[in-house]
Amino acid sequence: MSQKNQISIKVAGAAGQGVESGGQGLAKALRRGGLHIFGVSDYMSLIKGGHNFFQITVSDEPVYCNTEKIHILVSFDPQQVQDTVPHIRELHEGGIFILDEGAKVDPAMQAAIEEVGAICCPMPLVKLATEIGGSRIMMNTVALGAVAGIMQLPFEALDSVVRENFAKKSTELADKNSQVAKSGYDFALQNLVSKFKYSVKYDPAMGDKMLINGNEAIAFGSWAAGCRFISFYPMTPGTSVGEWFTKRNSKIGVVTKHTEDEIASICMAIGAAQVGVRSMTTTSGGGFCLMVEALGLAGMTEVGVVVVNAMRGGPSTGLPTRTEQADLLFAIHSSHGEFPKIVLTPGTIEQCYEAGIRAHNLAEKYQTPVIILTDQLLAAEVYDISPDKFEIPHIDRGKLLSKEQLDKLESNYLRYEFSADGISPRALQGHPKTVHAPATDEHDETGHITEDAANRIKMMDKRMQKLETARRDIKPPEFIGPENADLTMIVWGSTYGVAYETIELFNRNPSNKQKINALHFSELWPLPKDKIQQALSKVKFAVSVEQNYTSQLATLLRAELGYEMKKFINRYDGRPLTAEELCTQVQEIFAQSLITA
Amino acid sequence: MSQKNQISIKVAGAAGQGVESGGQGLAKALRRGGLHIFGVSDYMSLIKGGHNFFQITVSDEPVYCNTEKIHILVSFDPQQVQDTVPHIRELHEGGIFILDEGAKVDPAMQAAIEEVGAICCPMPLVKLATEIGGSRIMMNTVALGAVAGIMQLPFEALDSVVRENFAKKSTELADKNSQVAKSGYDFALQNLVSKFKYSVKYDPAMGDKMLINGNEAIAFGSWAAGCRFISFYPMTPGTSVGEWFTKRNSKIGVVTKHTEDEIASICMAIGAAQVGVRSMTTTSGGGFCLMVEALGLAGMTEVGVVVVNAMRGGPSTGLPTRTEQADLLFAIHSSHGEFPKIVLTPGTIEQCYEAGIRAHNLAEKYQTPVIILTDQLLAAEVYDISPDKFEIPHIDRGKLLSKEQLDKLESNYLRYEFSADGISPRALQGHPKTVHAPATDEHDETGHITEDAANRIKMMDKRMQKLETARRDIKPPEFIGPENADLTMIVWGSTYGVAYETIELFNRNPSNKQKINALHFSELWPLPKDKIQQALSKVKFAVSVEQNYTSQLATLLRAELGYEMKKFINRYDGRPLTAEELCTQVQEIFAQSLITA
Amino acid sequence: MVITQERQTVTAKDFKTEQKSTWCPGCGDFGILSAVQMALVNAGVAPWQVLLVSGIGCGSKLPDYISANGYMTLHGRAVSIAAGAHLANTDLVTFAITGDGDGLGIGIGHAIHNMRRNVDIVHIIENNEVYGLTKGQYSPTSKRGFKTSTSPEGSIEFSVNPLALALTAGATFIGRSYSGDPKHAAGIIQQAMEHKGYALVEMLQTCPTYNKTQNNDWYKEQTYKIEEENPSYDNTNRLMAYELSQKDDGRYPMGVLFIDHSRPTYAEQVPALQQNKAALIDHSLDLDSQLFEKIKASYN
Amino acid sequence: MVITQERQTVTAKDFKTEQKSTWCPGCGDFGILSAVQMALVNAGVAPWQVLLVSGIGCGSKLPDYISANGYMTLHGRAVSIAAGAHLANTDLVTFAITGDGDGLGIGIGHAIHNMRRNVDIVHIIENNEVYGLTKGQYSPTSKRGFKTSTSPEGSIEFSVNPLALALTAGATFIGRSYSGDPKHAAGIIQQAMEHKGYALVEMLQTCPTYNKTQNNDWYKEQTYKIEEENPSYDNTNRLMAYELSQKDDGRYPMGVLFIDHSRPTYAEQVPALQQNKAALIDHSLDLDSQLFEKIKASYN
Ligand SMILES: Cc1ncc(C[n+]2csc(CCOP(=O)(O)OP(=O)(O)O)c2C)c(N)n1
Ligand SMILES: Cc1ncc(C[n+]2csc(CCOP(=O)(O)OP(=O)(O)O)c2C)c(N)n1
Ligand code: SF4
Ligand code: SF4
Ligand SMILES: [Mg+2]
Ligand SMILES: [Mg+2]
Repeated sequence: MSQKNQISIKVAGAAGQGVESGGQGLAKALRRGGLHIFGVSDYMSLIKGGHNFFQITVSDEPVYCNTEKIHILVSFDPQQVQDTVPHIRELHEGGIFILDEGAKVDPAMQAAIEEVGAICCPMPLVKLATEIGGSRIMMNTVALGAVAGIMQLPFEALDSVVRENFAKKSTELADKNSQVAKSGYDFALQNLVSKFKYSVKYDPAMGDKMLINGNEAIAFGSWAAGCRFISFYPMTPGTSVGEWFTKRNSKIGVVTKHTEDEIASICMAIGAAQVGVRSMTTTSGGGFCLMVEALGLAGMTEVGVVVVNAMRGGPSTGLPTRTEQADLLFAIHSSHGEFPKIVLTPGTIEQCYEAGIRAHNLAEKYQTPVIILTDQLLAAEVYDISPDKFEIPHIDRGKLLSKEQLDKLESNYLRYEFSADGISPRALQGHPKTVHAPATDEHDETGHITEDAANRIKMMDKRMQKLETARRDIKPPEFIGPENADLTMIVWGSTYGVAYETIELFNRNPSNKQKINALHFSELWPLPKDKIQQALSKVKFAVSVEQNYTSQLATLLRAELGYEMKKFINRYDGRPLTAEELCTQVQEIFAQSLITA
Repeated sequence: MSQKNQISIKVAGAAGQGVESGGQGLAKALRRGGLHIFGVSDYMSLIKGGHNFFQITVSDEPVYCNTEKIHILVSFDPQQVQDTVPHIRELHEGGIFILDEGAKVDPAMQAAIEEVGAICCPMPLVKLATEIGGSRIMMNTVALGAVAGIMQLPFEALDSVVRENFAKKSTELADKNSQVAKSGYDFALQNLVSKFKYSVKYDPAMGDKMLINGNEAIAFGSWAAGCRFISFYPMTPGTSVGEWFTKRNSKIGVVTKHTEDEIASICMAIGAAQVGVRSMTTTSGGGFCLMVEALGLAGMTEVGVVVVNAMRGGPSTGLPTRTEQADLLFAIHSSHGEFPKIVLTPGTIEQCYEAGIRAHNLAEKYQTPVIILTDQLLAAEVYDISPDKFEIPHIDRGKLLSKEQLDKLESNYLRYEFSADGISPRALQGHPKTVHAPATDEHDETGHITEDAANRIKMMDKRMQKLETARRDIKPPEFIGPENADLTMIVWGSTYGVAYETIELFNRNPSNKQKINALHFSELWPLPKDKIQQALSKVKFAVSVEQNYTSQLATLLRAELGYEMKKFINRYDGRPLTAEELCTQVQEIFAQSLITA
Repeated sequence: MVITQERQTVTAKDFKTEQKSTWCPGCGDFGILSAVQMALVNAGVAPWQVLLVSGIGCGSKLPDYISANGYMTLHGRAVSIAAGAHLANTDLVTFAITGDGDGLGIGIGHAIHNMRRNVDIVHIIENNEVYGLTKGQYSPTSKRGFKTSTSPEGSIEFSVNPLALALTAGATFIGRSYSGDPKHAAGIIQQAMEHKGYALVEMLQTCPTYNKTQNNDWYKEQTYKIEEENPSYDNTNRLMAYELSQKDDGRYPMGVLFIDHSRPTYAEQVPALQQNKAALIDHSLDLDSQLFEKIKASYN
Repeated sequence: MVITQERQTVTAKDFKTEQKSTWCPGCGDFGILSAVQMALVNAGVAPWQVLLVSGIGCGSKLPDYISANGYMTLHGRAVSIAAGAHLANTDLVTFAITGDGDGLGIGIGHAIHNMRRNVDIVHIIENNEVYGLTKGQYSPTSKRGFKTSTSPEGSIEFSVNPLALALTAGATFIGRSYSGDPKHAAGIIQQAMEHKGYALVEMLQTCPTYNKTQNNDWYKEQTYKIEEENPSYDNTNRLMAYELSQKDDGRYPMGVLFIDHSRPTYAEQVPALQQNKAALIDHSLDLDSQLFEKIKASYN
């Protein structure tokens, strides 16, 4: 089995120049042409200017993360092309660098180009845009056309996307952009294709696929699972979960509220959940901090609310638009005192969709807050998945009593009735037989405040018992790659993708005698200890791989299972780990022959 | 070495009846008479009514916690004496129950009295109060006089306290109360002493001692260490730290601010600390939740601020006036992202005073937030300590540059200069040569915002290096009791006292062949791992003893050192652990002969 | 509130509970409790049709002492929680019950923002001008110079003016009454309930324990009914209302200070609730599979 | 502010920095930045004598683009942090610089409470009526109907009225200017600096990226100088000020809307700062050993 055949394309420019939309469009087009694709944008915490890029990796096999080196580099920005020097360095020998003919290539760029043996292809981006499209901003479309040409993508694939994107605005604009795209496409066929020595096989029969990012998938899953209320306060990268709902607002019948702050967001969601509507909020670290007091409210009064914390570089404001996995232990231990919490850590788009569903089912089943931990990378990444991966969910409302059951109710309703599994039958306020008033003070079975010591112990036992009951419900970690391997990367959340590609890269390399795999956690709290022990028992040499400084999952497994990792790999500069760097580090570990095979 | 000779007195009544002040007064008087004493009140979360009590344990040896059984019970409350039934059950055989002659002893009480073989002593509390004092509320003073009489305390000791307490109001009131106290005293000498078979030896030469509670000690230490700014929002049991300052306000030259909420409290304190004033805030769990975002601000911009979190029963509002140790892991992992934090967990009054000092020194030395974790028990308990235990502190401001040094400054000042120990020389804003503007975004050495990856890594390393540097500065745990023992209780914070008394109770009991001790942590983060390992290496059989549900220190030691406890003892009903119950549990552990001696 | 449910014939008995109160003897909260009860009885709203969301404080224990749906939540957050509950179930007559520290100190932001949204709830502020449950610290409404454990030399802050603030923030009903006059209080509360939009009711409250001077006699002196002193007062006139709220003769006008019928409520304007006018809680959870497929297709 | 330090002769150059701005071309924040700079130069306050505390938002990056003491903190908390810094060092001329979401949304409570305390700082609200840094959601000052990613069908909230709110809360100086007129803006800011007490300055700000309609031409249309349109306006008259703030002809009066010299500042009244009038930072840390022993003795 030889290495994956893949081509990597980077579209670079300043914020506000359509790098993101352009990249997304190109991704969609190549996908429709019949390629597997992975794409994600890299942007700075500013609105215009600066230096952003969108990278796409395509292949005839599924792709789950970007490569370090690229084959095609496009600069949207005739002004700041020099910012592209670091990207030029990423070009493969024979890679192509597309820029406007008007952009001047300074010595530094020239040097970089020669150094890597790339091919510099200035072309009339602006000229074609203005002459054919009548507007210089269409140079993006010209460039995309050119890339499509170089990639020998059937033009229809690109055309369909371009037309769709601009049809919303006006058919005229759609036509113009289509023509402009064609002009770039034709230019490339005539002048560039011949120079480009790389290629991938298109599979025209690929059929429908979705390109949807992690946050959209979480929102989609939540809605499908019956979430009808979301209150949130904008915070990158959590905002897009909320915006998925607001965009569709009335169509999908969801009450969406942009509140005055995160405290109001979670409190409104808890209020809505308390009266029986599936509710959620979304935020990032700083906003999550402001929510932890209310998590205790939900825990104590046993209200199921869903909180999405999309992690970014911390601490404090940190690196607002970059990725990190540094909130795990905070999330698990968040809020004062002790109460059950459930923490989900999806790592793939499919898992994000499922996490949306699971979160709302678990929240109602265990009547306690559920936290979905995602991060900037997963929030923004897209890759092709088949639509049938998103199934119509089963909705489980747990021990919720129906109106009919309540009508038949004989005795007084006890909101916090003691029970073996710790879960009390739940009735909503608004029915004549269920009048009750829960308190955040310690309370008795009715919900009334009491300081009685014996009751306190029983209530604590009841609430904490839910954690034990839920433990059996939590998904165990899953192996990526071969079941048996000489080395196992222990990962959680968004690093699923890079772990997958690292395994491919390493195991397919014939010069590597050993095999590696990974153990990925997509649900993390409460830990299903037995099942984890089983999985870990298959691990020969455990290497913790985390996008943080302190190896938080490793700490958690040591704390809860006394499990020791052999090696630790960490990245905390806000940039996603790459398969190449992991491969190198894994090879080093083998080289140091730390592993007694 | 025989068991400790101690007498326990419980003063009971409704909130607002002076149970607290009465108990405190009695404690002071017995102390001045020449006894060692421990006292703490137990109260409900309400302002008037309900059922509160103050318990005192006296001895000719130091005492660090109350006993389960009592020798004298006083009821201040002719109405609700029946609430005292559970306390009657706590009386020793031959113990005395003092109540007003007008109070009717119902069958339940009678039964309880006979059951335990106590002596019921109705006396003219109200009558003497009204006849001699001219006011029924002085019945408290009569009762205190009676107890003093039974205890054969030299009257002067009581008289001095009574006069001091009322002198503030008026000398007339002081005289009246003095007379009233005497009347109760004499009544007891004539009618009660003879019936009371217990006694302790007074040491008239004992000299001056302080009766000061944990929160007062933290505040006192902080002020002594130069804290000049405290902003806080009232929350039991953290409030009294702030009120220590407000009460003395101008006298001690401290700016005190009762803010609109906890977010403002910590933010004001951080603002004050940023410009160079030693600052702190105080709160309890719910308020601490609201502070965690700002902890990240302090961590990221490297501002030393001191936060007192006085723990109470959680989660959420929980048991507002009761004790718990359930915020340890939350405090250590609080706020998103990763940055250095220091967590102190004093267990004695002396350690509280020192924690106040240490916190402010460490905060400035490491330029990072310091959390003092205390709890309701430690906040409210008093026992006699000699004044020279509170020494004039050494103030260490770390790498703070003086005006003189700044005047001489050659190069541009770098607020976040990289350094081996992670600590940058600190200059205050307000000097012509130190103009700078720190950001909570990731920043370079000057403080300016940057997303550069290389700088990010160096800055994270610098900040986290401070944790390693501080690790060497943190106090290792200390053994209570004999160095060598068959069983060691692993404790932290306020359980110092009960651990101490448990060891006394167990080791002094001739029928116990084994010896026990305890290992107490008064500073917990960052863990001084080597020193802890050393200490733990001396431990034969470790029993985790915590005032919480999930054994959080045990979890932490497993997470950080892979250390495993053999047994776990937890109490989470908001009531303090007792030496008697711990002794029993320890004996059971030995009985199950789990320990291969 | 827009009261959607059928009125019931209820009596005080229906709201009685065994739970024994922990309030101090003579506390004004007793008066407020009976006023709330009276208002519900008079409005014909049954225990199961109402939701009393409270914060934390002495007065916030009110829902524990009445047999009615309640939710005793967090200090400062009752308004947000009530707003969420209201949007999720517009059929429940929803109250936010807070203290002065609770509603005007830590919680002032939520109050202001929900006022300008005109969220259709009744917000009762039990204003004893002190922090009761934490044993007597000064509050945002305490008078300048008020001596407490956190202001031993007297408060140096200018106090919040709840009525002026509510007016400025955009509350569409602003009333004031007093714990010592439960009948009047009940009347104001009922009007607040019948009002469509955010209704703020400032309930002057005695705290015999920590605010001794402002006892019932004092309040009898200091309070007056607006309609009695200025019959010509027009409570639909914003500027007039502001002027009245600014009078600093130290006296408290009582009654309906301001009322505005012109603004729609928040719920009325929420797109999802316009599509389907039923309470959100009654919307089906079932998935519209066509829509589901359509959304999926949009990602192709 | 009570400006305690000696005025310096400074020029714009003293405030220049290399740091390159990340604001969009044409952003109103550039105008506000130069206005602040101008005001400092004109007031003779040097970079090391000032402290610019900001929150988080586009406009809150201002301290990064000027060579002066600053502190870029948290979203919504700049006012509290500035207040703490001010009380600890009253010699620094302290600003709180916030956006409209920052200062009037999440941070409104801190603003109100510090206004009524009359904390002696200058609070500049950069009001672009939108959330800029998070890519354009509606803000508390957005007009009803404003379409954004969180209000695709138009905002259904009534917006905050910053001036009326500040007036009601107790700010003792209330000014308004506009990013497109840096000279005027600098004048207002300087007056705010020279004012003793909480000075709120609402800076109308263009956001060409997310609030396109309210561009410079639009503002030139919609704004006017108070003194020009009503020369008889008395900005010491609270009711007059309120009335002006309530005019809803959609136009923005600019200038000093209100000023009150009667109230003492908070710092002036703090007991510890009355005892020792020096800035707290200059109080000695050394222990008064007599007092120390006295306190110990009180526990005997
Ligand atoms: C976040 C938080 N901070 C502080 C407290 C402590 N606390 C409980 S009640 C209260 C204030 C009580 O004053 P008020 O709101 O006026 O109500 P009252 O007791 O006077 O009725 C405070 C500060 C808390 N429960 N939660
Ligand atoms: C606690 C918290 N919540 C949310 C955010 C995300 N955030 C950054 S700036 C901003 C609002 C920006 O709007 P505004 O305050 O008006 O400033 P502008 O960008 O318009 O200048 C938000 C919500 C944050 N940084 N912190
Ligand atoms: S403290 Fe005041 S408000 Fe609280 S119960 Fe007692 S009297 Fe009522
Ligand atoms: S988004 Fe608006 S406010 Fe932010 S920098 Fe751009 S123009 Fe300025
Ligand atoms: Mg109050
Ligand atoms: Mg804005």
